[in-house]
Amino acid sequence: MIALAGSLAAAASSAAAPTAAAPSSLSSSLSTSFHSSLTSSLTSVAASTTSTGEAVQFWILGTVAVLGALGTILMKRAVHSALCLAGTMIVLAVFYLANGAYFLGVVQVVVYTGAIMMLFLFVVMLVGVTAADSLKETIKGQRWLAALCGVGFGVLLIAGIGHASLNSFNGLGQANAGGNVQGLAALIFTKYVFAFEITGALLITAAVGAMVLTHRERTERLKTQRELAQERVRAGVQLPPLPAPGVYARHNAVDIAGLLPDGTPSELTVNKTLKGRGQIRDVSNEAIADLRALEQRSNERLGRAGRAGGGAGRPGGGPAGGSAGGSAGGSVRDKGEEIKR
Amino acid sequence: MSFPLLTATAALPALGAIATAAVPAARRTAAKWLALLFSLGTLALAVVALVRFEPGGARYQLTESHAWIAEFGVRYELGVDGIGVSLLALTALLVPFVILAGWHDADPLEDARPNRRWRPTQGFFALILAVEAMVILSFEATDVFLFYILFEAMLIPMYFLIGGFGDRAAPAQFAAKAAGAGDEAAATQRSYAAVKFLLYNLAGGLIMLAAVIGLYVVAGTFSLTEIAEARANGSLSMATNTERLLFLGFFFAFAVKAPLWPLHTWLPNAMGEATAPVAVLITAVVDKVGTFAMLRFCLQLFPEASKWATPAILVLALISIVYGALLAVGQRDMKRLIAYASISHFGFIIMGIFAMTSQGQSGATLYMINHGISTAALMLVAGFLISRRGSRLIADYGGVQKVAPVLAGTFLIGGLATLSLPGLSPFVSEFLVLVGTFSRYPVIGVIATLGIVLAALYVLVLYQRTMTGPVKAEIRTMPDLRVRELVVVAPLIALLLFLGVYPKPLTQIVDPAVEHTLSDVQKTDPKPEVEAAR
Amino acid sequence: MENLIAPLIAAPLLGAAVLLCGGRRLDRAGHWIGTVLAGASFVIGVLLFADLLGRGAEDRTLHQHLFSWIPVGSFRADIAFQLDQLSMTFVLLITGVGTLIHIYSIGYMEHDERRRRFFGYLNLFLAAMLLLVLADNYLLLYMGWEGVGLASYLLIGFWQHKPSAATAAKKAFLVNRVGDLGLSIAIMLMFTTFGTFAFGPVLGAAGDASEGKLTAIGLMLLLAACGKSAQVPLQSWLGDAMEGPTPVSALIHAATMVTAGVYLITRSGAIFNGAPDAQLVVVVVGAVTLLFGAIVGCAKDDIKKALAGSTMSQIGYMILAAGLGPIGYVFAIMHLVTHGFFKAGLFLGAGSVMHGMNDEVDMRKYGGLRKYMPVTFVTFGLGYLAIIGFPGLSGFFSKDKIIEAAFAKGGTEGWILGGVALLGAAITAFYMTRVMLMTFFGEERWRGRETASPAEPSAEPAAEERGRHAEPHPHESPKSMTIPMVVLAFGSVFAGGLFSFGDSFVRWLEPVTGYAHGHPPISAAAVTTATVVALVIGVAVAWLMYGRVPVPVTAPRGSLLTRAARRDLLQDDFNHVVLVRGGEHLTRSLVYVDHTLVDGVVNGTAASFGGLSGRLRKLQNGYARSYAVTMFGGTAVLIAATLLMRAV
Amino acid sequence: MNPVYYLYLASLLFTIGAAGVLIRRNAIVLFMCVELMLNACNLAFVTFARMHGNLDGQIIAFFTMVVAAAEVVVGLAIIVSVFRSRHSASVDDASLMKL
Repeated sequence: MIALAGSLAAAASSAAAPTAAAPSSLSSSLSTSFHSSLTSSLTSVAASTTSTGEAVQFWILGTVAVLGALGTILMKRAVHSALCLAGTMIVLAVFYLANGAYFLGVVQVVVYTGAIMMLFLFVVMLVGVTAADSLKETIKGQRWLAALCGVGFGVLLIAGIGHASLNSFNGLGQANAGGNVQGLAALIFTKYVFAFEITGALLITAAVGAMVLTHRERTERLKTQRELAQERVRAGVQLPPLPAPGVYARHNAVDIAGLLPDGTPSELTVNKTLKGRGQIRDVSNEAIADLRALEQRSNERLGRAGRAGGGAGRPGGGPAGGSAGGSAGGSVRDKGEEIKR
Repeated sequence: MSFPLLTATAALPALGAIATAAVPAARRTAAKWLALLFSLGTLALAVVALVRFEPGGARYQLTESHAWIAEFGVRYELGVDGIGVSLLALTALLVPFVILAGWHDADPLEDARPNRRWRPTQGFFALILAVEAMVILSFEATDVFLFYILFEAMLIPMYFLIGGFGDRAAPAQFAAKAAGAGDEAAATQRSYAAVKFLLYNLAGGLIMLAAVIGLYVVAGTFSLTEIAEARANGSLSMATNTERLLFLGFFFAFAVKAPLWPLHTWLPNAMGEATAPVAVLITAVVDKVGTFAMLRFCLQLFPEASKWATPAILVLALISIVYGALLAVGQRDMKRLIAYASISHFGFIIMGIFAMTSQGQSGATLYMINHGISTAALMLVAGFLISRRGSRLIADYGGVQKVAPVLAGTFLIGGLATLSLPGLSPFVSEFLVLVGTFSRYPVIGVIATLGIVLAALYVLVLYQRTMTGPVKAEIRTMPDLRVRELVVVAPLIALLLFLGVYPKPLTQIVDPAVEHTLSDVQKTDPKPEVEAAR
Repeated sequence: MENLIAPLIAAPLLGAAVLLCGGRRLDRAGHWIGTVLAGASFVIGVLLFADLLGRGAEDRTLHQHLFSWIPVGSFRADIAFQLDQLSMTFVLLITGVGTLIHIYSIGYMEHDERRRRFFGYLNLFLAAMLLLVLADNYLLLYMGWEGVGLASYLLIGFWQHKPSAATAAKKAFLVNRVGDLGLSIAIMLMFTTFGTFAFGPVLGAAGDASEGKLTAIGLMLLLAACGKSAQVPLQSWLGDAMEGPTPVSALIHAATMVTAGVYLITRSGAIFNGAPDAQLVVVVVGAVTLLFGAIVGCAKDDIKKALAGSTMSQIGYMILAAGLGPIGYVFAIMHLVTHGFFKAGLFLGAGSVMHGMNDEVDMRKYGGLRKYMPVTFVTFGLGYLAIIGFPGLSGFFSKDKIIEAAFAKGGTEGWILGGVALLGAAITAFYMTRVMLMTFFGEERWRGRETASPAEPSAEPAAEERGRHAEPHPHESPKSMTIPMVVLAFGSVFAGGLFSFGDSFVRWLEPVTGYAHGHPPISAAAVTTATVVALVIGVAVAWLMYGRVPVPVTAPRGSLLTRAARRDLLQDDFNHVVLVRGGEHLTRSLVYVDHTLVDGVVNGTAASFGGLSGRLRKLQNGYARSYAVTMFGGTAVLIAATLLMRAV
Repeated sequence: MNPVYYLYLASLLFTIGAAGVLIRRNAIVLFMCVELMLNACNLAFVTFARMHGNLDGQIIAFFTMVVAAAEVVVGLAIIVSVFRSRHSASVDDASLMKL
């Protein structure tokens, strides 16, 4: 519902925008460097009225920001959400710049989009990048209540802003006269010095806190190599190295299971991950087919007609051996089919 | 500036509480002595206050006044009139006995694991002193807000005293039941009683808080003296309904504390489950704050509403008297019996207050004091008895006077005081209350007199069942009163006798205060018929 | 001399204090301390009496004001004493008989290990009783009034290990409390009517008060008197009170305390004089009790209970006389005094018999004892003759006057009252003769019998040491017991004559109580003759029933009236069914109501809050998002509210 | 264009963020939504700064960023440790707050 309302609003605003829209250097500043946009908008942003260029920029980027926000909350995978959010944040950085907060704009890009979002992505990776959330709601009535509250809240907020008399605009011309960074610095180190100090302390505390929270105390002695080895033997799992993949010398790719003497592929020879992904190729049937073709050709050459399905790879084998080979070949095929299924 | 005597009377026990609580775990006995010392010091200060108080002087004496929460006009204002100072003295008097009587009540059990942090004894005595400090200060407070805070705050130590310390299991040879499951059930009962006490009183206090705020809105100050003065000279008038609502808000809290029927049911539980000294603290000291506050706050602040509510309150008081006495007759647990007797007596006190005659109110004030002493005597002796056998059930006793004549004798005197035998001090007050009520409301006075007969019934039945008859096998080796116990009981009995024959020192102090109160409500004693005819 | 009044009370009070607080150290000397202090009190009384005699008739009132007791507003009660002729009479009776009974008790209680305490209680009683009669206001009188009640309670229940004694003591105190209710209401009424309750102002101003108020006061005083003096309907305790040691029965439940009601009514004569309706009720109560006690006395086999019935009946005479107004007050007091002598003598005699009979109280197990205890026989016999009104002895003079005064009431009432009094005299003669015959004459029914069988528990626990189940060996009592009996016998014989000699008693009391000579419709001589005839009839019938034929050891079933009389005319059963059972049911149901209803409402409130919280608790589902919704909604509401406020 | 539109945008973003907090279960996404809300606030602050012609609003926004950084650090640490013990990043799994 919210998403609907949001997109509707965005659509409406973008529909209304074209009257004022005109391509300008500002819109291109998005793709070019921040610096150029910064210098070009210095005068216009500081004024109490906004330029047409800013309006165009607002409507276009605003739409992007809203879509990014919606993406953040609607994407199934956390990593997608993070990327959408990063987009919104960059848009916001541009808006900061447009509003004369040059320092904040840069900080937004460097710190937020650069550092914090990376942190998010890092944690997402840690938790499992491929895991997709189910968007099915489990708490009864939660979604309805959320929608109701969200719409109500948004409407009220917008109504409140619309209701407020916000017509006087002073602009930042005067405040930014000595440079935005200098102006902020003057305030931070005078009026807000205590708050600044305290946020410093807060950051330190947060850093320490994060370390404490994620640190795992070792509760037992580190095991020696010998102990590990003994454990392994006791557990009775595969002691020697695992068999290599590949079938004789015909295939040596890691995605092909080696064949056991009876022609069945061995699970041990392939990587679990590949198996989980379903990327293992089974070549046992192919090999048997090749053998059969080879045998047939040699039979034809030697004039031994009427003998189909001879013992593959067993030159000099008798008819009994040949039939045995054929039946063995059939069983291998079955096995192969089984594996494929 | 003169020495702040009143503050000192409250500060000393408060200091004592802190000091006692700070005593290390191993030095239990030192904590006891420290608590006793502090309570005796408080008593000495109270006596000084009593001496320095001039009966004929200003209404409030020994006053102190300091700004406290200036934003709301809350002041730390103290002062005592005759009623306040005598109740102060009562409190200061009773607490040393309570401490002495509870000397071993909070000793850690022998089989308990030694633990350096665990200090029940220190806690017990510190809590008692804390209660004393708050009660004393509430008798002195002339600022409504200050009083309210104390009125509520004293619930906290009382809660822990009731919930944390119960009757001890008796020595094995006297034990009525095997320990174990019984202990656990007792603990459950006790915490139920404590919670009930707390919630009941908090509910009352909450309503009072609303009324206190309302009073501030109406009067613009919390100072009792200022409001009373403004009411008297007419510069502060309240709408009738406002006054009535405020009055009810105050009265409800006091009626819970007092306790008045039908708000009484917490008292039997609390007194039954608490140890005898704590029960004495409840009924003889803490509950007096309720009746005292009716006299000081309800009547002074809301004279018209008080008069308006008088008939209803008198009827409730009358029900309390008869109902409490009848229920006392029907009890099987001696502590609960005493509790119901107390309910009956509180009915008398409230009746005396609202009879609006000088006899009634003087009688009520004396009643508070005498009831404190007599109940203390009876309850403490009952406690000694219970500590010997480990049972509160009347049926578990019989023939005690044969094995422990001194105990039985003191018990009888306590009982006789409870039934208001002439010659013992409760008679004086009870008769004054009855006369005071009778002279204005004859029918109510006559019915209330029934309480005399019922009191005799429950006291004598209790005495007969526990003390007389063949000696039960379980108590054949029960020891008589020990020296410490005798030291507790003997002065109380002496006081009962003395005040029964010569209550004049007390009436002299109380009388002027009562006259003031009566003039607040603009009531005069009815004239006798013959004099009126002349 | 007035300064001697306080010591009069103080002496026994001191004795009580010393003996009760003194502990076991005083066990050996305790009884002597008690007796000496009682004697001292008597000596002071005699001194004061001598002083009074030395004064003019109108000047014989002494006052002593000690201190102000309860001064509250207009309510003034003082510790102050008033000694006039009426009080003096009582003082002499109380201290005199009291001292004798102290002496008697030395021997009687010799084997009791708690004798010291017994004497303490006796002294306490003396002090309280003296306070009662010497008080100068009703409130102080009330203090004495309850004080004697307490002493009586302690003494009846002296053998507390016996459940019956403890119950009897409790019953006595409770019934007395009902009476005390009357006294306290009377005092309150006096306060609201007169503004005071001191004797002087109240009695002086009695005429100014309305008759309604006076009647109310009078009736309340009568209720008090009924309680203390065991008059119908509050008489039930007296019979049970015989559970106490016999000296107690003699002193408290015969000679002094039970007559306090008569004192109260006589003292308040001015009030009753102004309230004829109250007086009528008084005489009715007196007359009814007179017959009631006499009938009960006829049926009892327990010697002490028979005497108790007699006491009740005799006090009925006194109350009757006191209710007659000025024509009767003096005779009420005179009968009181003479009764004090002979009834105390009779009780002491009974005690002596029991002492010699291993504490057997059942007269059917006596018989022919005159040979074995001659002194007891003679003194008891003189007392017997006095009580039945044998011409020339004390009882004759006082009872005759009362009967005369009853006739003098005039009209139908006078005839009825006189008739009742005469009938009472006849019955008195009957039951006393019965007692006499069953105890001292006839076969020796105690031969070969165990005494104090378990069915009839021994009154005196000391019996255990004296051989409980052996056949009794009747013997005369020690000197300390017989001497008081002899002295009292002298009193029973001569007191009446002394008092009547030249109307000395009338003139002595007249200034206090007032006196009007009654004019009976028939001549005084005729009344006397009728009295004597009634006496003879009563004695004759008794002899026919108990003297001529042997007395069966086990009581025959008897007529309906006999059986009822044995059960105190069913009054106890009534009390039991209506008051005790009813009260039990009431308290039990009230306990239930308190638990379920009153406390139920409280706990129900708590439970409903608990239930509500249980519902609300479900909102606490633990899901952070759910809480967040609530928070978010709350914020929305807040914004809405802010906007609304701005809009308004 | 009136700069008030920035405020509208800010409130829209804030509401979207809040709705996200309410409907998503993944703690990481939830945190992102919180970040979104904080950013919306920052936009409003910056706009206010421009309206009032002083830099105080920017300072607040700056502080908000710092606090947000701190919060993210701690929050993510918590998520990681919860994930370690429960093998889930769903906030609904941590529902021990109920009675």
